[in-house]
Amino acid sequence: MSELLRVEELIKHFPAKKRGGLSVRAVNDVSFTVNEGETLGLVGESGCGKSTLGRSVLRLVEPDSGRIFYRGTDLMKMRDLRKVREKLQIIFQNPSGSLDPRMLVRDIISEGPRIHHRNVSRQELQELTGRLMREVGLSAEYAECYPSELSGGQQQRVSIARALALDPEFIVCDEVVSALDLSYQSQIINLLEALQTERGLSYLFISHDLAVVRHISRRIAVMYAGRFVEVAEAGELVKHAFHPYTRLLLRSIPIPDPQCGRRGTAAISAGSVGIGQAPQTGCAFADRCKWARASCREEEPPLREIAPGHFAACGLV
Amino acid sequence: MLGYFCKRILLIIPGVMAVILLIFILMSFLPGTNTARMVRYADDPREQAGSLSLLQQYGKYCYRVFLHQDFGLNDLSGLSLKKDLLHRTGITVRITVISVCVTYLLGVPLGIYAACRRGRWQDSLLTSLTTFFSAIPSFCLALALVIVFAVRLRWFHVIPQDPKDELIPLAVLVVIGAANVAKVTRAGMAEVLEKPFVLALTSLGLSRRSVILRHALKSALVPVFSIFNTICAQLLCGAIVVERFFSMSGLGMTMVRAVSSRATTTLLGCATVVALIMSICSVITDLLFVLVTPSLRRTLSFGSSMRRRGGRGKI
Amino acid sequence: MKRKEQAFFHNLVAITALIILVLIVLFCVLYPMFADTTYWKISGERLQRPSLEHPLGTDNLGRDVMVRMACGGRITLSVAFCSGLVAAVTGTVIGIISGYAGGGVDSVIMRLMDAISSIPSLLLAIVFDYALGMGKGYFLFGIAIAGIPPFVRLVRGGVLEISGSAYAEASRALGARSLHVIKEHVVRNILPLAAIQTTTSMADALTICTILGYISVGINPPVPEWGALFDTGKEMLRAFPHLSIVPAAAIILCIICLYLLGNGIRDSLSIRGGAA
Amino acid sequence: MNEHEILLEVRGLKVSFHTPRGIVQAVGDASFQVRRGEVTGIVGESGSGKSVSAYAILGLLAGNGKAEAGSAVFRGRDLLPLGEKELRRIRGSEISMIFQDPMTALDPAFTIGKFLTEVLRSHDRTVSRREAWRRSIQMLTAMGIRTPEDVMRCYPEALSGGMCQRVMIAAALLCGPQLLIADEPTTALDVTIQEEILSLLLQLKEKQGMSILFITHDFGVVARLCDRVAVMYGGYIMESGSVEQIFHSAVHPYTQALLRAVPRLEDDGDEPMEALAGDPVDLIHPPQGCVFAPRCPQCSEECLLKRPLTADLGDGHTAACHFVREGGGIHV
Repeated sequence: MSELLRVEELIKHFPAKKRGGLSVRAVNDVSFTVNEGETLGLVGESGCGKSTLGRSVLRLVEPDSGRIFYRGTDLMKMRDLRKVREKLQIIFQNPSGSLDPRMLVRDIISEGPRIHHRNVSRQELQELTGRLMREVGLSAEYAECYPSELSGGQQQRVSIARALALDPEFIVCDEVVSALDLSYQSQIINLLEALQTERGLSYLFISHDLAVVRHISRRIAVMYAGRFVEVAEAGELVKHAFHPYTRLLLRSIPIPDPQCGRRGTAAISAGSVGIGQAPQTGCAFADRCKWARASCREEEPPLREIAPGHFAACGLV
Repeated sequence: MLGYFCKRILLIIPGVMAVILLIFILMSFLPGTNTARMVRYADDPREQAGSLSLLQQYGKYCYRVFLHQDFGLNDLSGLSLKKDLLHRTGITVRITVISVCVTYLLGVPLGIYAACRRGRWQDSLLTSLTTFFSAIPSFCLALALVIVFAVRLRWFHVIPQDPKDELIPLAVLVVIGAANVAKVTRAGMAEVLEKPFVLALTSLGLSRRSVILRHALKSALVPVFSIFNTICAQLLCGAIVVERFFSMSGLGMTMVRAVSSRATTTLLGCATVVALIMSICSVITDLLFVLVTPSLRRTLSFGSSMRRRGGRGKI
Repeated sequence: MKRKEQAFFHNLVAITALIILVLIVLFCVLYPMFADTTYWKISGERLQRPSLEHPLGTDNLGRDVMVRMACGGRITLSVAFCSGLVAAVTGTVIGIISGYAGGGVDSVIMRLMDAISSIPSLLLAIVFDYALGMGKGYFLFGIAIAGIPPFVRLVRGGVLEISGSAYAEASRALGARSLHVIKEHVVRNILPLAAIQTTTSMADALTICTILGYISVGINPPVPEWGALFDTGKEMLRAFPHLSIVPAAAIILCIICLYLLGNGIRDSLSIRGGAA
Repeated sequence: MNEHEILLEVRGLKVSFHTPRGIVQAVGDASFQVRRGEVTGIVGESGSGKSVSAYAILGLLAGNGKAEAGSAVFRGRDLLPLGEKELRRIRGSEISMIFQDPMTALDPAFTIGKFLTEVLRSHDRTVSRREAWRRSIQMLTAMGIRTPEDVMRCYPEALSGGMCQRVMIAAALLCGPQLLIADEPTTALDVTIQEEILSLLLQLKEKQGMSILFITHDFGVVARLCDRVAVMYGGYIMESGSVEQIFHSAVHPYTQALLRAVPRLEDDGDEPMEALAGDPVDLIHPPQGCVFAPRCPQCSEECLLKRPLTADLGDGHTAACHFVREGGGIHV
């Protein structure tokens, strides 16, 4: 499986709103690779920078520095991204927010081809949107509707159809199923998996729900305060999690089975008032970590390989 | 906070000077009148008539206005503008200030009442009334009131003689102002009442009255106070029309006569006074805005220390 | 799922408002052509009662009131529509520039708009008319400029909200340049808002224009204008109230129709969500 | 099983909203109970009417909503017909509620201290300001907040999601209510913070015998917290019973389909997830027969025509489906 996308030392800081405030270090020196037809899962709490990372990879948000190699060519050096844009697409979380409320479904799906091939005829567009809608499981009658007339699951299918219109190779799925109900969640996941096998797509699947990510991705990266704290193969990560934050994450997920769901009630009392700014030096998780040592607070632990294909960034290695 | 407001008050002077400069420039395009001596002063030596350039005249005018309140000579009567202008301004300011206060006293409760009855007939009635009264010109309203009260019911004289007759002009201004304030209050309050914290407070057993008047109102007043500036501007326009309709010799009438008789000095004087009034209004707007917005109050040092001292003291 | 789009023509209220407006405009344009007298010719003795010959009677100089109302209407309505449109076009353009440029340009424009909206629009019109030559209609620009700030704020808000939205980001991801995003998404979503604001600013312009006519600024006496007609009619209020009531009624009717038209446009352009 | 006394008994609740597009039948027929010292969960997808049922109990329905039928008996008194005055006395002191998005559930213009003291004093005027401030701090400490004095003095915008939710729970428990209604309190929070809040609620149940009506769409949370469960769809209770009955011996096709659709940590990604086809119920024109019929894999002729009655399968386990017979067992 040849390498499709390689990201090296990607950094993105947002300037502080208030004068003298700390700049928000959304993405802090992140590197990873995605092979063809593979899904890389990305898990993390809200505010850990996973959405910013997803957008920075497509340069929808301009990263401060770093290199993004797509099939060998560095996207950061390219001035005109139009050609590459066809191959790299994104699907958003909020189904109704990511579709223009005043545009018909037919026009939304055909926007991609209309941008790239000016001279495509109405008849061809009609046929293309019909095929795409069948592929994502939308009946043709919805073509003439407004997005507000569709349910959440159907709107998400329209987003997927729009992304597929330009035959992409890599799709960033930013919390695609988080806003959907349980039954539509599994419908969309099955659809994504079917499309992956059919079209050989590779995904960067971003979500805060580890169970969903575990189901769909082959390798999973756990992100905290803008950095990768652990990267491993899905089953390996769930069974032998090493980094304290990953273990806390696994422990916190409520298991949908009463027998083994009844753990103790060790209410971890809340920390100090307000959202603590991640410490500037040392491991960002040091404040919440039970086994934090003095060394953890000084230098940031790099990602080290603790087992074949299993990386962790922790001072205790 | 105090430093912030001193700075704001000091900003008024440059603001008014900017307006004067704008008018001077506009005047210089004036076809026909010699731009050499736009402003006639009492102590103007005869021979020095045309020598001052535009900028020198502007400088002299500002110096005279701000330090000696000397607005120059009235082109028609040759009398000093100062006494005449200040008297006229007094009349207009008195009407405007009273109507602004009554506007807010009337408009805010109306807006709240309409917002609390969202979706029911009271809300749609009040909404259409406020839209109607805030749209029509003031003289149409004045005409309606005069016909009903003065002509038909004969309660008031058409031309106000005794103080009782000043009620109709005030009523005209208040109706227009209250319509605008009520419209904004209703919109602001309706938006706040949709917010989840109103439902949360109700579920904790607070009475509907305290939820609306103590909690929701505080957040809803932010837009209401931020349009204080526009309301003053509107009522000032209304005052000009009302003075004309009820022939009360206020600032507006002076300006209109100055325009028709091409009295540049008087017009300049009136414009300066209006600019002064509007600058004061915008300072008041900022004051009201800061009082209502908690976050702003906390960042401005004076506010937080005041709250701590006025609060519980040491627990 | 049948297309549930509430076409403008099903909205009875808006239709009647549009018809009334069209009738008024037609009356103002056509009536003087057929009437034998003109607005300045004295065609009978003064202050006649409304009769067949003079449907609205004559004013204090003996001129036919109906003709003067029609000619006055031409001026008032043309000023209102022109300054409304001028304010709409300039305001939208400035709004888009301010929305897209952001940073320094944006704050300068917004400060300018705050300054303009703090100056009473009447004063602005008076100064414009006085400074740029009496009676040449320069007050039109004063009214238009006073109408620009609400447009700029509306359009700027729309542009900021839309260009920041997920669907604009999605089309950027599809490779669209900002020009395409503006054409495809911004205009389509801003148009309805701008249409509604246009009718509102036309109504405001009508108000200011009639006020100017009333305080006899900008229009020289012989030329009829609804505000001026109201002013001349005011003196004979007790004896001949209709001389002021008719212009006032015409003004109010036009303003109401403009507002109803605006509401009609808003209802028909807002999308009816079908899904529960 | 039911040695605990029944605190709240909801029978045949029917709620509808009058909207310009027609009358929305948000809740068709909901019956559930909350026992003292137990957590009863209502599970369902969005639009299933689970939140509406809770709001109807406390009379917090939106302007155009109305509880048309049924009863909600709380300690012997039916709440639905009560007027605003009596309901106000019950809200906060006997039944309290916490909401989904904690950051927007607090009034941004008031400090936490002023908010808590006002809640306390609105129920009991005799309490002095100082006493109210002290009890508020005491309650915040009980909620696991280590620096209550600082929290009392700051504005909601300075607090994190988890912290706001703790303040909301403190406010809800300030006047010692018997029943706490929680409307998806942890959905908007991160998983780690959610675990803290769930443990806190479990502590309240075990240590202070607090009974909770918990509304959620997450089956993991149900397994973690609830003793009894009611599964809702399209405004009707599909199945209800104890947690073990629902998770291990569910009979209703909808419950079974949902349980299969829940993503579990231990299953690897080979076989595709069990997906439930079809679209949400149109609540303005609800189907004549069973609301789940259009999406039900075992849908029969009878399901489309007649709405199934709730059959009791014994030991508190009930289900509303034509394939379920009284006394247990599935009639195929």
